[in-house]
Amino acid sequence: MRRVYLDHSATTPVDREVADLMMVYFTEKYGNPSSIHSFGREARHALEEARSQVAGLLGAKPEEITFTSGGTEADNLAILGLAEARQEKGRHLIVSAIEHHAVLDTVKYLEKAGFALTVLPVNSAGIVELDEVIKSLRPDTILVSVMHANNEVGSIQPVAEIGRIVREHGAAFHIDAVQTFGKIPVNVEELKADLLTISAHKIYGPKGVGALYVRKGVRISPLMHGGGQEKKRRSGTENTPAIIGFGKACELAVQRMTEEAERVKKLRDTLLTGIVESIKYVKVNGPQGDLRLPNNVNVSIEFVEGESLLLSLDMLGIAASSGSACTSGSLDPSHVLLAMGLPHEIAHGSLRFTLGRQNTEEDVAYVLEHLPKIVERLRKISPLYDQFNKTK
Amino acid sequence: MRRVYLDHSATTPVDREVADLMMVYFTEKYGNPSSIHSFGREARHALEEARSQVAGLLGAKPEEITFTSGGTEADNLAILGLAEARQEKGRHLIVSAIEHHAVLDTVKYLEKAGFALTVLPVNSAGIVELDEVIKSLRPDTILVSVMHANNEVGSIQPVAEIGRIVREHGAAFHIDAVQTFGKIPVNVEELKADLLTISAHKIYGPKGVGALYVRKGVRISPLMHGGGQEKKRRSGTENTPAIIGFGKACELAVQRMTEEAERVKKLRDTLLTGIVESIKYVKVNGPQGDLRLPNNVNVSIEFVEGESLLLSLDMLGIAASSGSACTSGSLDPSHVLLAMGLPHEIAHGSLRFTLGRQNTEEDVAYVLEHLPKIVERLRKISPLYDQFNKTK
Amino acid sequence: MYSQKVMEHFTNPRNVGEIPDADGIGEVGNTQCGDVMRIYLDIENDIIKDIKFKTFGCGAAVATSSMVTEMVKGKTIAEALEISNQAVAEALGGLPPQKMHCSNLAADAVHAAIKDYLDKRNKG
Amino acid sequence: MYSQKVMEHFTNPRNVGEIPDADGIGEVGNTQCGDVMRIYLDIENDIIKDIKFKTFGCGAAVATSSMVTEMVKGKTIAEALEISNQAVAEALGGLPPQKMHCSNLAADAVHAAIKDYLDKRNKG
Ligand SMILES: Cc1ncc(COP(=O)(O)O)c(C=O)c1O
Ligand SMILES: Cc1ncc(COP(=O)(O)O)c(C=O)c1O
Repeated sequence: MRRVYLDHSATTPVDREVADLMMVYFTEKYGNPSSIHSFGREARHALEEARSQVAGLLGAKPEEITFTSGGTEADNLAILGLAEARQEKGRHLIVSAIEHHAVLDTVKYLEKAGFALTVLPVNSAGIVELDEVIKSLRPDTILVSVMHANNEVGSIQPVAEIGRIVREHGAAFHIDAVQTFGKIPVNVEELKADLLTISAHKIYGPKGVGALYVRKGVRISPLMHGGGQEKKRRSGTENTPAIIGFGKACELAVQRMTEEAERVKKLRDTLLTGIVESIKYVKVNGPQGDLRLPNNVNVSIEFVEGESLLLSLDMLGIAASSGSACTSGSLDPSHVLLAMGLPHEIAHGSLRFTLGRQNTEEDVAYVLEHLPKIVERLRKISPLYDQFNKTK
Repeated sequence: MRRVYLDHSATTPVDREVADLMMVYFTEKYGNPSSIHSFGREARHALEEARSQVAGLLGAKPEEITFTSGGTEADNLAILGLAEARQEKGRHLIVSAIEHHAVLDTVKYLEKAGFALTVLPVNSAGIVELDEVIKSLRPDTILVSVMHANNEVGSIQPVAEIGRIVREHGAAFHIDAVQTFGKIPVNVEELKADLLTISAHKIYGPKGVGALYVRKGVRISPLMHGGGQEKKRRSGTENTPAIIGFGKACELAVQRMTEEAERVKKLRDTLLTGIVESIKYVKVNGPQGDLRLPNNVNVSIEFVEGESLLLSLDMLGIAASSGSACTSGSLDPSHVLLAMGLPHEIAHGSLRFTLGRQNTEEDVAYVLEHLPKIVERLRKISPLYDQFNKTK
Repeated sequence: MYSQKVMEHFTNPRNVGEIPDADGIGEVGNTQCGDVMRIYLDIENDIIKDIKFKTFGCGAAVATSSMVTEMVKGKTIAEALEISNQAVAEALGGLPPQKMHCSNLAADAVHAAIKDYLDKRNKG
Repeated sequence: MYSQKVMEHFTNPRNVGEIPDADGIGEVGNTQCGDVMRIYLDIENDIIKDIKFKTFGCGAAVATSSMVTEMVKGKTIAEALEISNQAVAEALGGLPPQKMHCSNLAADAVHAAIKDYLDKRNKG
């Protein structure tokens, strides 16, 4: 059966070049980079090269990069670490309503521990508005965290402008750039970031490694205690093969970025237009044009539920995702779609396709061939569609 | 140049079979195990198989295994997680003086946060004595953490006996088994563990993955917040390739354990005897015989300093390690050797060789050929040796 | 995630549709939690002669709906009232734990339809 | 970790040994922190005619000891007093940051030996 992977915002395959490089550090140059012998030194050398590589691509200095076990840990380190280090200065935090759970659940944890929290609303396109940021700032605000682009609807946030406002106010600014790095330019100076999260497995690097940029002079407390690796910011034997693979993946991603963005944008537009033209009662979620990630398609297909769409697509070998509650086991559908003002039943019918390097026009055509039939079948068994047809 | 790696307690090469398996999950079965499509399901399936594998080898149930980014994170999760969950019941912690920094620095962090801490002394062989444990227990003791075997001197602790005492008292018992798992039997029932840490890169698995066993019914708070993976105990996209590699590495390690222990024990004894017989003024650190890890040699070579020994060995391609302060950048030599009662200058001259799968008799012969010459050279330039010769 | 039997019922659901002038109609769930099941019954002499369903919801919701229609068709209403959500899940070879609460409501929908039938009869 | 120059001095240290009846002896460091350096001076007309050292310590400790002996040999004691630990580290092409504190004491040892010489002369 044909298999079409359209879930690149969930995770990506590791690039063959990256995997081959990692192999060397698994089986040959396997030393612990903290060891002083030659096995250790060759690992250390490659590790620091990777750090420089990542730093360079972000417009940062190598010593501003702390490697972590992924985007989730980097988000946690940024927020818990800064909150612990600055709690004497203030205990007010600001985040957007559409942050990833790695940010949202972390600030909620702090809220339970006694911090004050403001959650910024978004407009119907899934974008934070600047005056909301301005309104929310308080004298005791120590941290503002807004993602660069949303993982579900691909909405790109005005982080550079927010960064300017936050810096002027004197709070720290954290950006979760997991979904943008390697897809659109990410530069810590331009974005006025104090802290910035990236993750390897979203850019054809390995799972289990990410990085937190920490602006020189910004102090954070560590999450984990131990050997004092990563300048005491992140203890634990360094995951050299993964970090080196991450460095390579970053290099490749940025190299191919412009061309690849153009290419997938075309596929995205074909897919989106195709869906809207072939299926009635479809709502496009998220912004249009340049405010949207080049690889993201998110639609709500009315009167059908997301998981049943996914299962039907999966039976044809098509991998997509949904903000549907049913895929997560909670009762509520995507907090992102609800924050954008979608009613529950429409949020439940959301479908996300995220394109990537290996996707072709044939892949898109395959989806467009089958999706309308699936929707037709599911609507036939839907009591909501019935009701709609009777009352319209 | 010949290269002889004798630092297997620092890290190990990834077994070829393990690396090949991981490769499949990097480039082909790369789905996110939380996704419901076929790419996700095949990853989930393999991940849960690895969990069963690891659990089985520890005598645990699959749902008692939480995968982490390594031994350090598992130690932190055990201690911080239990302390947070049980702080209402009591705030007294007990650890041994020779724990790894991942344990020691974590309890010291908690001590600063207001917990009470008792650090158990060890005897001159580096072993915790039971009556010290009994004496230290208090009504408000919530956690006792003692490692299974020490990473520097290889001393195996009476954890089963300690476990019995701790359980009777009603506190939780954490065992850091990073250095024993795969080398000697580790069974959570026999050891009476409530929490137990293991790490993959010490047993020919990949860096960046470890596991915490959490006995059914024991509650711990998570370190990281987010997607709620690993039954909410450890958020973050699961590192499937590494976890699957870990499962395979565990399987291989336990399969080969008895035979390999016999083999390296012989090499160890040849090396240890050879050093003691060819070099004067050498002190063996740690216990002899069955109370010592089969692959560990640790000696203090008087009148010379550890790092200069390591550098000299390294120039001949021999990779070893030392508890010398100079290799860590702190002023104090190994906290383990000091806890065993060694004077500073002798602690500074410690040298650790840890044997592994690829080592041969030729490797040992190579060390025994060169080490005495190195020691002679360094003693010639040592003012301490001068002084000793003049005063003896 | 789902058993083969669940997937089979999801792919080829039995008894989809409506019954015009049904003797009993039951609806459970709501759009908030993402599952709505509607059951139509045709009852003669307290025996379920025909049953149809329409469901908006996830794979489990569709499969349990389909399954329950097979289980109760031809049964007396007394027998049908004894069939629990749990029994439907078991007949499908089990459901993932997170699906047991929100999506396993098909038996409830049948019970609601029977109640509707009884209410109407009592009134009428 | 170490520059080639450090490794070269560590491997082939210059001027290792003692000077019997030295004019000045200086010792710095202690076994607690793992570095002990002893410098022996042979001084004629305030010029360092000969210098020897013995060092217990890490690579940096040995290399800086060796380096400093090369740097001060033939110099006047005034000139030798102007050589700092920093200058020794620079002459070696730099040292890792954590080595700058505890292991980079060779110039101090020379200064101590000169002081010893001056003390003895003043007393004598
Ligand atoms: C926006 C965003 N932040 C954080 C994360 C978490 O990163 P990781 O999967 O590396 O833990 C993800 C992806 O899961 C994400 O999309
Ligand atoms: C006894 C012990 N505990 C914990 C650790 C930390 O494990 P990891 O390197 O996987 O973080 C190590 C090794 O570094 C160890 O030897």
